[in-house]
Amino acid sequence: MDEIQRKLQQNSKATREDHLGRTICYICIGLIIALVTCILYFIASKGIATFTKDHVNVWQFLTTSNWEPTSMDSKGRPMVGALPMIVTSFSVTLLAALVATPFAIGVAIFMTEISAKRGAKLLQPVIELLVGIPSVVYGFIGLSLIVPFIRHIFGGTGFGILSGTLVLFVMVLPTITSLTVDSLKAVPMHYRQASLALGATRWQTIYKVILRSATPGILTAIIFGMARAFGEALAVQMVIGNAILMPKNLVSPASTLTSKLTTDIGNTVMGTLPNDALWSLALILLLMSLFFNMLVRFIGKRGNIKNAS
Amino acid sequence: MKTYDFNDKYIIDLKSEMAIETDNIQVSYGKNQAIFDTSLKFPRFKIISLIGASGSGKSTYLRCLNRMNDKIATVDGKIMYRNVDINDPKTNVYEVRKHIGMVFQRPNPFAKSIRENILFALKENGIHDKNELEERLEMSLQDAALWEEVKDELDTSALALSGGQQQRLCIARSIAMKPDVLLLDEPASALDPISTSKIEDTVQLLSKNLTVIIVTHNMQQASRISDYTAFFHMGHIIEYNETRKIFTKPKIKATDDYISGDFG
Amino acid sequence: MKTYDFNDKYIIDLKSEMAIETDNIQVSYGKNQAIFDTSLKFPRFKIISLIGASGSGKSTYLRCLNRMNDKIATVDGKIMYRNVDINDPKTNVYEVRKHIGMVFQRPNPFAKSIRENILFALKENGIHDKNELEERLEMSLQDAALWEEVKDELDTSALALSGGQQQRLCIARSIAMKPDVLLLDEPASALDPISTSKIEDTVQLLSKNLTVIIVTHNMQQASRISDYTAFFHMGHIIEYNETRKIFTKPKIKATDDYISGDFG
Amino acid sequence: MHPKRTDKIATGIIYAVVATVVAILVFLIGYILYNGVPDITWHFLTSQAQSFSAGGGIRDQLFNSLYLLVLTLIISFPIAMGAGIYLAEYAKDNWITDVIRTSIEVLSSLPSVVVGLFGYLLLVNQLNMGFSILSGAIALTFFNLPLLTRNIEESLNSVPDLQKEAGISLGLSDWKTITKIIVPEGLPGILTGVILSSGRVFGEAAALIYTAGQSAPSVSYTNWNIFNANSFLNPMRPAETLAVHIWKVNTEAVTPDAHAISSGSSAVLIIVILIFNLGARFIGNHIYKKMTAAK
Amino acid sequence: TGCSNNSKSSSSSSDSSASGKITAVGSTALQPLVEKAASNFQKDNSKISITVQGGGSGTGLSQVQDGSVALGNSDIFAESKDGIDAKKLVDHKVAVVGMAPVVNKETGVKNLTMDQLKKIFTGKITNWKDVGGKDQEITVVNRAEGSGTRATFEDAVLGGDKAVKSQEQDSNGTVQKIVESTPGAISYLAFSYINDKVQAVSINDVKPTDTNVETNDWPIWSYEHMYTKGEAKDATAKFLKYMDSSAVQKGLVGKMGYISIHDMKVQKDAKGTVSNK
Ligand SMILES: Nc1ncnc2c1ncn2[C@@H]1O[C@H](COP(=O)(O)OP(=O)(O)OP(=O)(O)O)[C@@H](O)[C@H]1O
Ligand SMILES: Nc1ncnc2c1ncn2[C@@H]1O[C@H](COP(=O)(O)OP(=O)(O)OP(=O)(O)O)[C@@H](O)[C@H]1O
Ligand SMILES: [Mg+2]
Ligand SMILES: [Mg+2]
Ligand SMILES: O=P([O-])([O-])[O-]
Repeated sequence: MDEIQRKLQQNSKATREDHLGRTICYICIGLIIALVTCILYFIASKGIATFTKDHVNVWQFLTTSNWEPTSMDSKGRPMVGALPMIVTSFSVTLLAALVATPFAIGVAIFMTEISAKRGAKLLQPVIELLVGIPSVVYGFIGLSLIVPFIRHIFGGTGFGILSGTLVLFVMVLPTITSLTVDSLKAVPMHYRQASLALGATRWQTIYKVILRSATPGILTAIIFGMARAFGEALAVQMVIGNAILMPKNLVSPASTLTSKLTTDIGNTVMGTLPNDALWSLALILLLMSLFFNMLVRFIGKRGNIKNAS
Repeated sequence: MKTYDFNDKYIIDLKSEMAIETDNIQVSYGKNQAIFDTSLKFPRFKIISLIGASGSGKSTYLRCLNRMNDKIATVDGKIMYRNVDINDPKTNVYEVRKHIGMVFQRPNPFAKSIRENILFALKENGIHDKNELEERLEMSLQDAALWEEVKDELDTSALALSGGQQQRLCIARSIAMKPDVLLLDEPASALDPISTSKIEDTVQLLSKNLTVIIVTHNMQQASRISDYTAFFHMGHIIEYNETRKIFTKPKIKATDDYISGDFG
Repeated sequence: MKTYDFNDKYIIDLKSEMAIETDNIQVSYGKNQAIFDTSLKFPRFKIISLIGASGSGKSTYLRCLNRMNDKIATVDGKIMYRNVDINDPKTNVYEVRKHIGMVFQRPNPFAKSIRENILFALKENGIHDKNELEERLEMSLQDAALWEEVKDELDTSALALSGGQQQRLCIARSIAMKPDVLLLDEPASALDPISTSKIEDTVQLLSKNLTVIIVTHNMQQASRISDYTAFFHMGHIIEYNETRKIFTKPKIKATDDYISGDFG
Repeated sequence: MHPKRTDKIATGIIYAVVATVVAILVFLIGYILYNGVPDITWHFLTSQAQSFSAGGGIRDQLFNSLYLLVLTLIISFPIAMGAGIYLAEYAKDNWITDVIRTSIEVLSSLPSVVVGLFGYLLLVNQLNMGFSILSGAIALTFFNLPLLTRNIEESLNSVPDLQKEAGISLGLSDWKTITKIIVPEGLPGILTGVILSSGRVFGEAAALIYTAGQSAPSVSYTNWNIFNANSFLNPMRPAETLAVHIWKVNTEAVTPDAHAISSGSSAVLIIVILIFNLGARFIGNHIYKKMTAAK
Repeated sequence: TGCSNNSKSSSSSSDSSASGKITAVGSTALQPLVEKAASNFQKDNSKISITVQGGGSGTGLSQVQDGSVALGNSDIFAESKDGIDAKKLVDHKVAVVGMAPVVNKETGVKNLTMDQLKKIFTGKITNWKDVGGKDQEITVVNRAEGSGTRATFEDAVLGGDKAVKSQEQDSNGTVQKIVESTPGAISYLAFSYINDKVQAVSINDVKPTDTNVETNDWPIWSYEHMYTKGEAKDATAKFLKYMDSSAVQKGLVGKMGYISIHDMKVQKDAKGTVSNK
């Protein structure tokens, strides 16, 4: 057997390198999965205690609006109704996404279609800086500018869903924008060429060809923006008013899941109902972020099918 | 690389009716000039090939003719189409592109059905009459020699077609707009010989009704299908003549070298 | 499309020393079989062309020969190289690829300097002797007919080269490994005629020291440079013979039709 | 000329939208800098914080933020790199990969309070790491991992497959090809990801309040023994970061010059992020050019 | 384990030789005082390192009960917190803090009767004109449920009734800011957080001053507790002793807006019963 034949049938340095590399990657991915499992387990087990240990009815938890974990109702059951927080969380999230989306799409179109070179160069750092501004700072700017502004215009205290929406609008703008930019960039260059060569105007090209084929990507961007809004705590907490009341309008104090959580967690004792009930709120947040992700996957799959058929 | 004198050029003097002509076109990408002083006339209902080495400026020149270079390059000079200088910034470029269609090197159908690929631009241009649309659909696919192959699956995705079919679809999409001039930039270079020869047939058929200007690397192709051939070298037009003459008796040394493969 | 009987095939019986041979190769992408039962022998120090319509499986077959289809497709059958079945999962694929190099349709130099493009893999394979490296660098660039053009700018980025130069660099990179067999998948299809003819010259030069298997769409190219030609059709090998014979007197109707452009 | 007019109007609207967004940012940054820059003095940057008297600085908080960032990157970057390579190069298209991707996405969209509380529960209490920089860095790793992983995966995917084929066809192992050819080419993209996630680490407060804590015990900047409780490098000490500091001085308005401190700190934060941004870009380009011999 | 309470003390009783690591967690109201005292203390006891954290009274109590920290800071008696077994904990009162209602300056109200105050916080009075102020709606701002400040205030004012549902804030600073800027706002703050940007309100014409607290004429006040699990030992004991020393009680406590326990003329037990000392 000659040298080459032997080498062909033996493992070499390259084989070992590959094994090592693969192992490293598997370990890393394993770590991430372990982390996620761990976080899911911890929060789920804590969050479920309200229902298993303290015997709160899940349905009641989700649909009633009285949150007084320290007192009992007439039947001797603790009163933990998270409905106002759930409603408020959804309201600010949806509204913020609603306001931010047109802006995000506009900016993204500008960056990819209208002024791809200079526009992108100017706006990329703008977006990165918006991401970089800490949420506490957003919160305080909200508290010292937006709340008085809203109070001035609408009366009342100025705290409420509207202020929360405005703060979140700025906070989710970069998320939605940069993901939208990605999805617009992913539309093959030749679609634009083809459309322009047919005599379509730029706007026709953008509206009928580019936005159409980027729709799944844009929806994904919006959902990720909503996930971000849903989970934002400190900034919202500063401007939302933190009153556990069903929101009557956009300018009355209300409370989101996150704001309730941050406000109260330090004042409760681990293992007692008031504390468990807060963990249940955290569990809702967790489930919602799972839900948002499922939604994105679903849209991604649908988008693929649509493009392929 | 051999060097040639760019002044040593030959441009045939044509007398017939012209579809489009360029007058002293200069194109620059930023500071780099890609096309120098190019004046060519393209007779109606003929097929004209543009040949030349890679980077010689064929695509750049071709893309000027329907203003696809807008925003990418600066184009100076006049481009006369129906007595209008379509290189004038005031000219409506969208109209220009409707009359002067273009097909690219790589097939680029939209991710829509075959039908929608053809009808999309028509509808956008305000044609909504069902009959007219159907007619145009069939006519253009017929002309692009694609009708027989796809007539039963007009509503499936265009992306499911083979490369050659996609390219013919792109041609059909262009001719559905009833252009006067069709610009083709190496339309067959990504295709196999069979698809290529189908495209060549299509092009020859089309030239009954419109003028075709085609960029190609394939000398055989140029000599097979075109009436006139223009040879580009480093941004300069070196020779423009009847195809037969270019390939048998080129007047300029550079052309001769290029065609005989003794170039560069 | 005309249909042909896949059993109607002709495969030349070769007696000389073989560089590599395949025995009943079958390739499937998932459920789609792309290559059926293909047995071919490639004689040493010869140039063999693979021709056939788009999608006929030329690339798929070629990529089996140095296991580039691993993880993409399932390949059954034997591929004998130096009496070893290199399609055996136990064979060290990295070694295989050192001996059987490959160059792709689109030039793919690394985003490194010209020098590093050539030397990178050598160094990784444990060659650290300065002189040896320099020697291989020059030798391979010489053999790829690129040395004269780049010798003064070995440390500039390979990406700054023209397409044709990049492709020759990729060939140089492969032959620097001193392979036994070189696989080329349409190495010139993205290039202009001048670059193409340079590549053809290079290939002919190389065949003094190694075996070249080249996929091409260009019939002229196949007939110009190769000693043997194999014609593929829909995943089947239809005819394998001396190039001269294939192009003058094909034994099978399908081959004849394809070569004369009367196919499909 | 109808489509042409629509085109004009649409373009006008887009310009207006972009102008609004830019105006918002300019206003925000302007507001923060205008209010904060006058408060930034050398003394402010180099002295300790005070809780009851005016004139406190942010030395420790600034250092803590940077140190936390470095620790977070040290922990999260290698893991993200491995995971990113896995997803870009090894992952098959099957349900396991789907699960992995979903896990990463879930991690990335977890609310920061939830991560903070989880860190508090697991790291601070269960694992007895206490309020410490390390707890904070691990908690922040949770945010950083998905961002970095996704970014690395994208950067690697954006390197054409041709490059991988080139490497493999030369008999190099997949791993060599990835680490020596694909990763260097994806480097600019990877760096951008690191910058963006660093911005988030810098600004994060909610998750840190419960993990790295909200106190900045005085440390010695001359003690290089990282195991010494007094050392500035000790990862087991609690560490209030700049963002947490802003939050604290504002919520606990016992410091007379709370407003000045928080404006100053906000401005410092933004400026640091800016510097980091530009610096990383510069370095990234430099490295890229060096590696690819581009000019 | 990083920062638990395993304080190792050397056999010597010399002042500077005790060593160890102490972590104090809990009440945000007490945090600044303990932080400051700790840093002064460490100047003389360089071997003891003290870490002070906020987190809230609830956190302080539960962590000291778990044994994960040495000291749990709280504004309220351990007895009054659900889930805490007060018998296991030892109380160290380190200061007293008074709390007062505060209102936005524009309301025009400087004094309220206890009954009016109760009606405002239970939502029965909703306009300032009913208590002699401007015609303006009242905005009640509460501290978070479970906060020590809120518990103390409600004990003294509401007499068991439920507070109206309204805004809740978890920190004194935010409350201060909101009352300052929101027209018609009312809340309550510890004396140490009251400044001239908000109007502190007298109750039944008694002014919210330290002297009135010392005699219980001002009824809204509470102790600041530092709890240990079992008797304090070693470094912890030493630090607690320092907290009780005159350096702290006579200096720091007053300077930071608290009242020294030694100055109190009365005392309060866990049930809220006040008696003379
Ligand atoms: N978008 C662009 N930006 C800058 N320079 C360009 C651009 N497109 C082409 N060029 C340059 O202009 C010159 C002419 O290029 P062009 O693409 O017109 O050549 P070509 O003859 O079509 O070549 P090929 O046969 O390779 O398609 C070249 O030097 C090229 O580098
Ligand atoms: N990666 C892949 N996954 C699935 N199917 C593939 C893949 N690559 C090729 N095929 C299929 O295998 C068949 C043979 O393709 P192959 O690329 O080998 O043809 P070819 O002769 O090289 O064509 P061309 O001349 O266009 O390069 C085709 O039907 C093709 O669709
Ligand atoms: Mg071109
Ligand atoms: Mg192929
Ligand atoms: O001091 P508290 O934060 O518990 O009110």
